[in-house]
Amino acid sequence: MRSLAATVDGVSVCLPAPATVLDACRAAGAAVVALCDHPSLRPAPSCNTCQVIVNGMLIRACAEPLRPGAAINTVGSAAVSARRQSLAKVSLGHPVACSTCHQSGGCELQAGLAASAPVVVEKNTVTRRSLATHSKTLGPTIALHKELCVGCTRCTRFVAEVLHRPILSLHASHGRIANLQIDEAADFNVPYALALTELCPVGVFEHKEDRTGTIPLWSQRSAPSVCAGCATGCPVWLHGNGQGVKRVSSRGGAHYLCNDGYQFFDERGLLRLAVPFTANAVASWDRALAAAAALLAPAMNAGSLAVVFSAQSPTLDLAALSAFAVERAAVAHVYSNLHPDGDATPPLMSTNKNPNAASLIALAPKSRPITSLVDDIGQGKVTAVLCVGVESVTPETHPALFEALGGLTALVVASSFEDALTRQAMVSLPLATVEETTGSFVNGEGVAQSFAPLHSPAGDALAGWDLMNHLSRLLGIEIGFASLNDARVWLKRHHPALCPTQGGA
Amino acid sequence: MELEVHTTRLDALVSWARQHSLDQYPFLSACCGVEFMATVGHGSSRFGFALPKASPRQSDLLVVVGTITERQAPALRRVYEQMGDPKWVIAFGACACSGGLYQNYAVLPGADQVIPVDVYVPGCPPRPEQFLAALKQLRLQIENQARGRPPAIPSLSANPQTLVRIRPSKSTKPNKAGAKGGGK
Amino acid sequence: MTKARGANVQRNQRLVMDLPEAAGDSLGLVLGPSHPVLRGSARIVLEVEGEAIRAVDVQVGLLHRGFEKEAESSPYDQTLLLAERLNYVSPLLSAAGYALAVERLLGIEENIPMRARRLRVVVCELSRIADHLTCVGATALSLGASNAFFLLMDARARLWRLLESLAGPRLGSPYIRLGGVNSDLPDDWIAGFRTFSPGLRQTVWRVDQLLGENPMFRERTRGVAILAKQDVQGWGITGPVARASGVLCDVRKDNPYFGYEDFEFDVPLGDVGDNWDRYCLRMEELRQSLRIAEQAIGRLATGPVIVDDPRIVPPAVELRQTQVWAQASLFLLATAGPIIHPGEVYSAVESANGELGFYLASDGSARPKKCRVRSPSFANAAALGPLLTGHFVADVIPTYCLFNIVGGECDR
Amino acid sequence: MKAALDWAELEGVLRSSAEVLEGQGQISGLQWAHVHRKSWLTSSTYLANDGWSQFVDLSATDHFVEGESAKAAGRFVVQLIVGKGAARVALRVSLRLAELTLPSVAALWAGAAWFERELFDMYGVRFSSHPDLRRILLYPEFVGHPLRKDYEKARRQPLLRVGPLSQLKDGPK
Repeated sequence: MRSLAATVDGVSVCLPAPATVLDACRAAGAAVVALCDHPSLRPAPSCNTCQVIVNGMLIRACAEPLRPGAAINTVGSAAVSARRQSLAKVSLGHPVACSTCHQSGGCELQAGLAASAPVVVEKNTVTRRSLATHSKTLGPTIALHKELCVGCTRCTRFVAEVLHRPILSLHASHGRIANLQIDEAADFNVPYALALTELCPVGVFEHKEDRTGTIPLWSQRSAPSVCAGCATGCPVWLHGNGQGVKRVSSRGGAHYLCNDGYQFFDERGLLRLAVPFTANAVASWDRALAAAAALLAPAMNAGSLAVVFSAQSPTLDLAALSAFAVERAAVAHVYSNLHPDGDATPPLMSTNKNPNAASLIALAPKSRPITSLVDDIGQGKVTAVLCVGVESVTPETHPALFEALGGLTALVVASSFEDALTRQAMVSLPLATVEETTGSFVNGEGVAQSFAPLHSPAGDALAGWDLMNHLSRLLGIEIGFASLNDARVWLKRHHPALCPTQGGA
Repeated sequence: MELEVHTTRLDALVSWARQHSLDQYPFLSACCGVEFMATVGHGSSRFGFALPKASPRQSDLLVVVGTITERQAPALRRVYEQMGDPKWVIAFGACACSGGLYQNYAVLPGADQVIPVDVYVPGCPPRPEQFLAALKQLRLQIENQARGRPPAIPSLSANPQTLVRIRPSKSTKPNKAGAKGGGK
Repeated sequence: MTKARGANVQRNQRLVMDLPEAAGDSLGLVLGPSHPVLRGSARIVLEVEGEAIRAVDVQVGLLHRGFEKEAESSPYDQTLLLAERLNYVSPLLSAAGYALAVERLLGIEENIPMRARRLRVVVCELSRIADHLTCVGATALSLGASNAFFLLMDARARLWRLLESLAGPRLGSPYIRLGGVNSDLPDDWIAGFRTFSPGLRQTVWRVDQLLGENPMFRERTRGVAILAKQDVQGWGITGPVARASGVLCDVRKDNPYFGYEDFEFDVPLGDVGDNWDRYCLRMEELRQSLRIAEQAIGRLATGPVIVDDPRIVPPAVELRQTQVWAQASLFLLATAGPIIHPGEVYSAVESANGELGFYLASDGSARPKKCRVRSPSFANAAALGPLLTGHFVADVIPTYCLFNIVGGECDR
Repeated sequence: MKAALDWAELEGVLRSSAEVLEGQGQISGLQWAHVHRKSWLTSSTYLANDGWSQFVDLSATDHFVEGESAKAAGRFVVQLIVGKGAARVALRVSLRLAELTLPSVAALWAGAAWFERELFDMYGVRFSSHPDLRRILLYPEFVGHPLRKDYEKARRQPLLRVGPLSQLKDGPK
């Protein structure tokens, strides 16, 4: 791949080709706002807010391909005043209502105006316009705030290019493109409709489930993460205030998500398992782990222990389980739980609903489907089962399995949520979720992507590798996963392909 | 010479005596200490509070003035333990009440984490007048204790005397009472 | 209960003693932290033989409030509030030092309106006066001269009344803002100042008569805790203590800020470097500070009192109601705080105790990556221990007072 | 005229002992020079002999990459500021978490002793041949180094609380 070197206000940057001048400006951290440009859409320069000087010429950065050795000037007075004029033009008639607007703090126009202040709107006849109190609704999840529109055309291009349903259009009025027309009969309950909420730079489309609005800006936190909804593994940002995920937004990749992605981290109507239970009574970690070990040890020694891997677990959890069951204890019965295939909607959503199936296959190569556990229990080959991170196995989906599980001498379940499986278990151990731990997933294309915690684990929950380290020690096996670093070292030595290329595991 | 005889209950007499002879020991630690010194100028002795005592053993009112850090906490506790019974504590300033501005690893989130506190004086720092208000509040509590009443804190609205005017406003808007009285 | 008490006793035991090994007839003696002058923020562990001190361990940090950690998680403008509480005897000086550092980081020091600079000089010098009054007053009290103490405290109370009318609160008056000052002077403020300043001169003269002419005071301070000129710089000592030892250093002269170069004032110097010199120097600096403040009042420029820069100052109300950019700036300032481009700065001002430096590093976000305070009190306190060795126990507190170690600033 | 640091001379001094000046520059308020950990004492001695006798400050900044394990990637930049008259110069050195030690400069500037203790207290930087390296602002029972980015701001380590200690929560984690 060819790389392009350029300087932005004296700062040198190097980008892979092809790139635009705007990419170079962004890479250098220059305060250039581009309202109409969006990385996932074809350029349609209309807002002119990204003008910079290249080789003495004033150009629109979003539409100009970057040439090697270009000297870009973003702070020249010509560029600054041109950008100010364009910003003034697009913000003409935009409500002067930042203090009550839902988009405040995440608004690209707001950031641009503040960065290039003062942007004086001379002809502003609307001196004090507030937001409409009653917003229209599009579909079940989108609230529409038409008065915010600045005519950047991102939404119309998105519906045409990605949704292929021209249900939105823009019309010029009074010399300004900001008259958003909506096809009243159109159905907005379609996949990717929620992407409009992230695409719009000024918040014309509001995601009704966005709960960051109630969090003061100064206590908001964000963490880089990965969507665990399907095998595509879209990189996402999680936003919250330390108590759950309040909003999801895309992080690179396609620069938008599918509807399920935006809603993946919503409260799923599940109860969190926050403390260890033994026989449905709250126990301390020490007691619960001792009880689990006491239950599993006889079966392990007798060779009738079964371990269930889950394709929803992060790689390090699977690695710890693999180090215990496959490498050290050589457990004969290894099973895996995979979600069944579901709908796929291009361009992002995949049929494979397991975020980490690739790791599972690499770390537990001889595993069999969880359904075959029924026969093995029935034949008496398996008397004790350890499940880690197994989700969505319910009596409705697996009636035979639940019947069989009743005949076990020991069932130990580590899970993030309380479900039928944990209620059936003799010992249930709380597991931290994706938004609570550091870890990684390997997506359908075999790319390992790491995620970071947004907040600390709920209650006493532990990461899977940590839990397995304690449990295996009590079972007389040292897997050596004492710290995150140790776990990474193990993975790097045994399965380098599963390690994320940069950053941690 | 005429002899006057007053009768009262012993506990009321003791409470009265205690209320009017509180010897204070200020545990000064930070900014509030500088402001606390100014209370001397506001004539606290007219309420029976003499100049600060130099030793906790001779005092029965501990005034915690300023930020108490985790490192100071044992010293504060020790000073409190050295005081003779009965004893009372006033937490002077936001830091002594709750840690104030400093919600971090170093600062105790309020003096009441290590000693019992009777009266809390908010402010960063509080004004000297607020300390006088706190003293009056404490006296009320001592009296209530003696009478077996709960040491309830009366609400400010119910007892306007406890409100302290913070700052005389420059542009005085005529309020209702002022308009009535001022209109000749 | 008994068990818990036992645990406490054990903990307390550890608190009381890290005494030097007591040998022969020497005795361990602990001053503080609950002490009228140490004000809970320092603890001095002495090993004494009779009245003489054999070894000293000055323990600071009892008032460590995590300023730097707080500053790293607060917006730049809110840290101003914490900066005021660094040196709480002269809060406006610390705040001015912090504000100057942020302005230098933004590169807008030259844009600060002249009137704002003059007003800052006035309040900084008044704060310095408050600090010196407290320092000398506390020294006088520690040597038994409570009449001088009350005179000085009375002068300080009058001074605080002046500062109070500027912005509201008595102590920690939030008058300094990023980019200028909070508001212009109240109407009658200058008149108030003009009645205050002769009174202060009179007080300083009277206190000088009471203390300086008092043979006992002289005896108690002369030749005590001599800090040799050649040792000053190595200890990192600056400000009045350094100048009392004859080292010429004053940030106001060396690296002028707020337009200090426009004013005539002398930097007094001592020659011996004992407590007496330190006392005399503070008294002279009181007069010099008053001189600067009077000059600054006389040369107040006209114009705004805060810079017009939407990055740190909210735009005017009329703009906020009619212009989207103004409301956008206001919203981001109020919620996220000022966002400062990546960069670093080391900026120092002459505080009442010496060079108060701020090292700020920004990574382009709304929170500083690092906010380091170079506190003069901390460096001063470091030199105190070796200096006191060999002196009498009774000299510890006056020396501590004259070094003017302010807990908030020393421990941060 | 303010004094200024002679880069070439410092570079020469370092070269004579087979060391290099890793970087140099100027920020508002001071000049800075970045040296290798091994050159810390050489460069400090040069500065002290060159008349930079005014000790000003010793501090550190940690550059932890967010989302990564702090332990693996922790990098500290220690900064010593000294002065000559009105001029200030900073000597910087990068340290990795694994080798968080530096030789003490307290012999060159007596005041550095306490600042080194503070760095030890707040960041865990150890100074070899320091006369008295113990915590200074915090108490000996304190575990960890609070100014590091990976130390949660409100993680308190109480010495004392009312009531049985086991019932208390140590603040938000």
